[in-house]
Amino acid sequence: MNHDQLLNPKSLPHSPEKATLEGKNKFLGLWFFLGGETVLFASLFGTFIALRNSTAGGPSSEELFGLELVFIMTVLLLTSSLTSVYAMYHMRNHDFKKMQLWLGITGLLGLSFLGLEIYEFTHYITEYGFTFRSSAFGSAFYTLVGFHGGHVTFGIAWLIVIMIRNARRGLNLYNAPKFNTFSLYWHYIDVVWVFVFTVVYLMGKVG
Amino acid sequence: MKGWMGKIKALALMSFMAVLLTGCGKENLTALVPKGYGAEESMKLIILTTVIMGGVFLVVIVVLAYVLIRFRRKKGQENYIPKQVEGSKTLETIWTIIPIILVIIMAVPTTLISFDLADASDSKDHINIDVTGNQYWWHFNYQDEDIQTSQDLYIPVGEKVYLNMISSDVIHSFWVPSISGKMDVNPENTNTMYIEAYEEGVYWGKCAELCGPSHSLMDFKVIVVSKEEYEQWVADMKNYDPEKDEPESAVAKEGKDLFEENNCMACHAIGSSPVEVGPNLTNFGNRTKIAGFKEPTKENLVDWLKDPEEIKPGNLMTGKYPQLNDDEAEKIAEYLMQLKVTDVTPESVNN
Amino acid sequence: MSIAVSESSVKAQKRSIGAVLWDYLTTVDHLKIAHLYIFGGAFFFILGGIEALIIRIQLLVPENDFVTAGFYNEVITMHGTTMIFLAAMPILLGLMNAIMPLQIGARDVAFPFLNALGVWLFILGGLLLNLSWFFGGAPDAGWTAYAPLSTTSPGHGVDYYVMGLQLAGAGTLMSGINFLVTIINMRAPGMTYMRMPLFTWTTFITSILILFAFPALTVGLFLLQFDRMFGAAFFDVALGGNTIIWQHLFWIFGHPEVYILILPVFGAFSEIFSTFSKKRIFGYTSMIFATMLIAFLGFMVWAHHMFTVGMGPIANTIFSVATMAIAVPTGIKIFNWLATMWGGSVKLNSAMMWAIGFIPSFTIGGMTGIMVATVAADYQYHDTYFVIAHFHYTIVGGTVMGIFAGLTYWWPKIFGRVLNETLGQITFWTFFIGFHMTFFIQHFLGLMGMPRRYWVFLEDQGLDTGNLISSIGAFLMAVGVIVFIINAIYVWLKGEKAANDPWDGRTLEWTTASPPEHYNWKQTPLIRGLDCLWLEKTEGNGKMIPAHPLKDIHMPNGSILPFIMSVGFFIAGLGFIYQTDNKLWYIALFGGMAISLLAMLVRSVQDDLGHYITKEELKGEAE
Amino acid sequence: MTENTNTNQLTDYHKQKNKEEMKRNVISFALMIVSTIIAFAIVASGVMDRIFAVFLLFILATVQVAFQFFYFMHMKEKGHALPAVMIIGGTWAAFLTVFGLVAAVWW
Repeated sequence: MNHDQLLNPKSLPHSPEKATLEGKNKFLGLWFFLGGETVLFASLFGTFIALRNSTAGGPSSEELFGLELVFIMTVLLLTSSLTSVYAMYHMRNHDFKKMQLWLGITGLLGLSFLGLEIYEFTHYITEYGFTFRSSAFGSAFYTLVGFHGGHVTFGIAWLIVIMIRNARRGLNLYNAPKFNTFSLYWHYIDVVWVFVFTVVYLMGKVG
Repeated sequence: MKGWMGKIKALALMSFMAVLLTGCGKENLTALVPKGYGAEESMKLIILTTVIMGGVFLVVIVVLAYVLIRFRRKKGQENYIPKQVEGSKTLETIWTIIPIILVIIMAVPTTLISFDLADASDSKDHINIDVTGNQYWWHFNYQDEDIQTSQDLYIPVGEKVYLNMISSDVIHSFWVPSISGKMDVNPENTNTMYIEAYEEGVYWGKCAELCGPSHSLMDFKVIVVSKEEYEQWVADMKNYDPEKDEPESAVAKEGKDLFEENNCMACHAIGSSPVEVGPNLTNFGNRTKIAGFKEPTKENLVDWLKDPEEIKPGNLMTGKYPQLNDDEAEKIAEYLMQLKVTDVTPESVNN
Repeated sequence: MSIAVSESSVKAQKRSIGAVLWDYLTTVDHLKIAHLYIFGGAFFFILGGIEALIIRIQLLVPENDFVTAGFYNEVITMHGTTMIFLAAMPILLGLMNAIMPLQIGARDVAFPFLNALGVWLFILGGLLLNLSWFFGGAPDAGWTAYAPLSTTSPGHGVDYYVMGLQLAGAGTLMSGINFLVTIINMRAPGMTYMRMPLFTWTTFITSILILFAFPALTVGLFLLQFDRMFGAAFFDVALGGNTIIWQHLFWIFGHPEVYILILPVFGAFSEIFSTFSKKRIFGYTSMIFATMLIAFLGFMVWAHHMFTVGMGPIANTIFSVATMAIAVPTGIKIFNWLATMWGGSVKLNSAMMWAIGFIPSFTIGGMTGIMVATVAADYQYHDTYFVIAHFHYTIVGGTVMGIFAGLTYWWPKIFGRVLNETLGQITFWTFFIGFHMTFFIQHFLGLMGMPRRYWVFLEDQGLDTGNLISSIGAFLMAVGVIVFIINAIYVWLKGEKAANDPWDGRTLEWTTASPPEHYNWKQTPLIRGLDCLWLEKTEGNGKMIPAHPLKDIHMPNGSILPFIMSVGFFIAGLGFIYQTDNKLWYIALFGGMAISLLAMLVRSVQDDLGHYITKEELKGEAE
Repeated sequence: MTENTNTNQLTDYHKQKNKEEMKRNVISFALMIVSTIIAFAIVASGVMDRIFAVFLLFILATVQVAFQFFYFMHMKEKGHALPAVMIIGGTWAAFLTVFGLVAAVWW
């Protein structure tokens, strides 16, 4: 198969994201990366759990966290996971325009999640004087949640790049794996968030 | 278990003798000549594992030597093609099962001894001493007696002594090889261990966790005395009143004045004082070493006072007081060297 | 064939230095990347060796003042860090990169671009770490960098440690994923998992270890970085921090790390024993099973480095017994190797000598490993020269000897020359004797009361003779290494071209040219069994059967972007280190990041479809 | 290197399958939202005993994550054996890590 077939296939196979060796490699490589990320986040979660009561006289999680905001953030991120599933659904049906549309929605949901998270952080800093340097708990909280936020930020940047780049090219065998890896990554961010809201916020409230 | 333990003990004794003859380090420092409970328990395991592992090693070496002699490619055999053996279930099972058995043999006493050494249930009935690790010296606070010492830890022979250890800065590790294994001295939690010495004597202790430039100079002593001597030492230390103690010689008196003028008291206490910034100097004249490792001579003390950085790099005393000239240092040294509170001294222990 | 090879090498020799340099800067070829790993690793190995000699000179006599206390701590820290992260691991990654694709019949690795990025991150990370020598002092908190000594260490030494390892570690993680995907997706037709050579198997399992171990180090380094550079309080006890977290994170990474170092050489030794005994490996399946078991157990024993921390007897004994269990699969391996030689036709050349020397050396290392795993006995061993002796017996007696063995064995495949046998034997004997002289006596020094990381030992403590012997041994080892370097240069200048299969090999890599063309094979071979080349030699005509007719070969394009990205991160690293002194350094921080991100953007926007080597070109080069 | 190993064209059969799949995904999304609501409700109401609440929260989180992996990320489908092995391996390493760090503050 030559380049022309990759970029301008006369007809796409039904799973364009895994039709080429590159596609398969990317698919597997990303899954393995996520396996490694699991340990990365576990280390952060472990550190957080070990230090969650080390407030050194500063504000504790029970005083700080409000559930409403976190709930809205959770719903936003969960929904964005569903919309990226829709995007992949349309990719498998070779409907590029609809895929782009749903990816766009995913990005917007991600952005609003990020906006709320930034609001949350500034709120803690201005209202409670609770910063990264306040206590070991503060360091652990901002590091864990911030690492997740960083992953969201990177995901959004990635999404924007592949959307703009491929806007005029349409779907082909060269870029289908890229969309697919993005969507897997995005789901994984959601998985991490499930544990963030459980361990940090809900358990923080329960005590 | 008793049966083979007895054999092990006999073996241990034999290997002891062998090691002693060939020289196994300095007595009262080396872990190979245990003189305390912890060290002895560790030694049992050391001998057990060495014997088992030595056996395994012997098997490997014998097989390897046989293979090399018997199956070495000789001239004229260049084209010989050996039989391509895939493996052997029986053999592979054998060398899976035997190691498992060996591991179990070692795991059982390991578990028993480590639980035994960590058992602190009777700490209330024994002497408790707070140990604080500092860069680069040790502080000992006798909980019930209101006595503090630095660098020299006096304990009675044949008695369990509990050490509650915490660090004031970085992680250190408390190790008196001849008496007991080591335990880390962490800044955030108190670690407890007990030591028990079998023989009177002055034992060498070391810091075993990298703690900065002078890590290798953070030595201390455990001075094991008879019970009567210990009681006398405690009494002498308790009854000492620094207010009433005036140096006899004129030089020492001047030294005392200089000691006060230079504000040494800001860090160093003479007499009981639970607050520690620098080492407690109450019984300084009887210290086994200066700065933990220098012979206790006046010259060494003068050198130390004039430039501690030269002797113990990175120590916290450097720069905390005005530069002393020879004369001043001599006088302070004279004063400090005569601070002898008790007749129970490291020298008296050895007699 | 041979004519074609020499022609192309004549062409290669005629190229200017600039062209060669550009070629290596932009290469994505697995063999050239292997060259970079090996040369980079060798450079740092020499550096680490010099540091080792400084240590041994300082400890030649009691109360020596060859170096100052502060400098000594920098030297021991850098010796450990350099040897583990910048010498042993990169050389192993180099061997894997060179050999693993050849053993499975792949033309390259799955992600050639990432492969190049990995090697440049390692090289620039290593350089960043060593820059500290010239700018205010190297890290001095030990290679384990225990907090709070590391968080309170003055100057920028530990900052360099953090940033340097962060870069090199990221590169290693990429290689791990890369090798995994390569082995899974790119095996030649017929190369089933149970036909893969053991070196490929150990590469596979090592990569899994890398994948799961390195993230813990990444997080640990981030925490250290945040504490040191941005005022976080993870290890600040006054603000509720806990220093034991660092120890856990470090050893959750650190213990698998020692298996990352040893498993690949287990694979290499398996190949060597098999080839030079002219026998297939004894118990192939149990070797794989044992490797997996070692890797699995390796994750559950990290706390045996922390027996004296005060975790309590329950945790201590669990970790103690789990550690002892590792002796079982390791024992299986040792005896399988012995059984492989048993009944074989054992040829004692220098590659095989390393393998044979490895068996007693590593067995001692394993024995002492069991001894230090015995928790109450470890209260005596811990942090003494006994432990130093133990892990040098495993890392030098295992990994370094394995590296020498693997390099000697695969040198013809990687560099196209066979190493000189006489010089090889001299290297082996000087190194082997020097090694045992240096480290055997240290077991006793440790028990006689010499803790590790001691700048001086005092007079009259019974430690003089042992230390003297140890220091003399270190110099013998240095002689061995120098002879090896002379050997490498000598054969490069004077040596003859190596044949495709100089050792009468058994596995696929010996069917290609030495060194192979960048596409490795004109036609992908068809694999018919374990030890596929041996199979064709004994049951076929000695050549691999092609899996398909001659057709165009698709190869990836070279790119300068990996290098630019790494440079960007390097600059950002400097920015991180110095922004605590002067806010202007934020320019470097953000500038460097911008360079890297821009390079990433370019990479993701451009269509990089690779190029084709046409049938006609291949025919032109053929026969 | 690049080879089209999958010549299957998109057919109505595949379209139908995709549609069914999507339906299942929507259902699993609904279940995820429900379990999220339950989790928040448990905490907001504060009626439950602490230990029990934490236990339940973890069950709910695990269920949600399972939905993400198996449905959204297609881990239930064929050809996902290796990803599954890696994620399980990662989870095991992750469990050990968290366990170690949590134990660090318990002694």
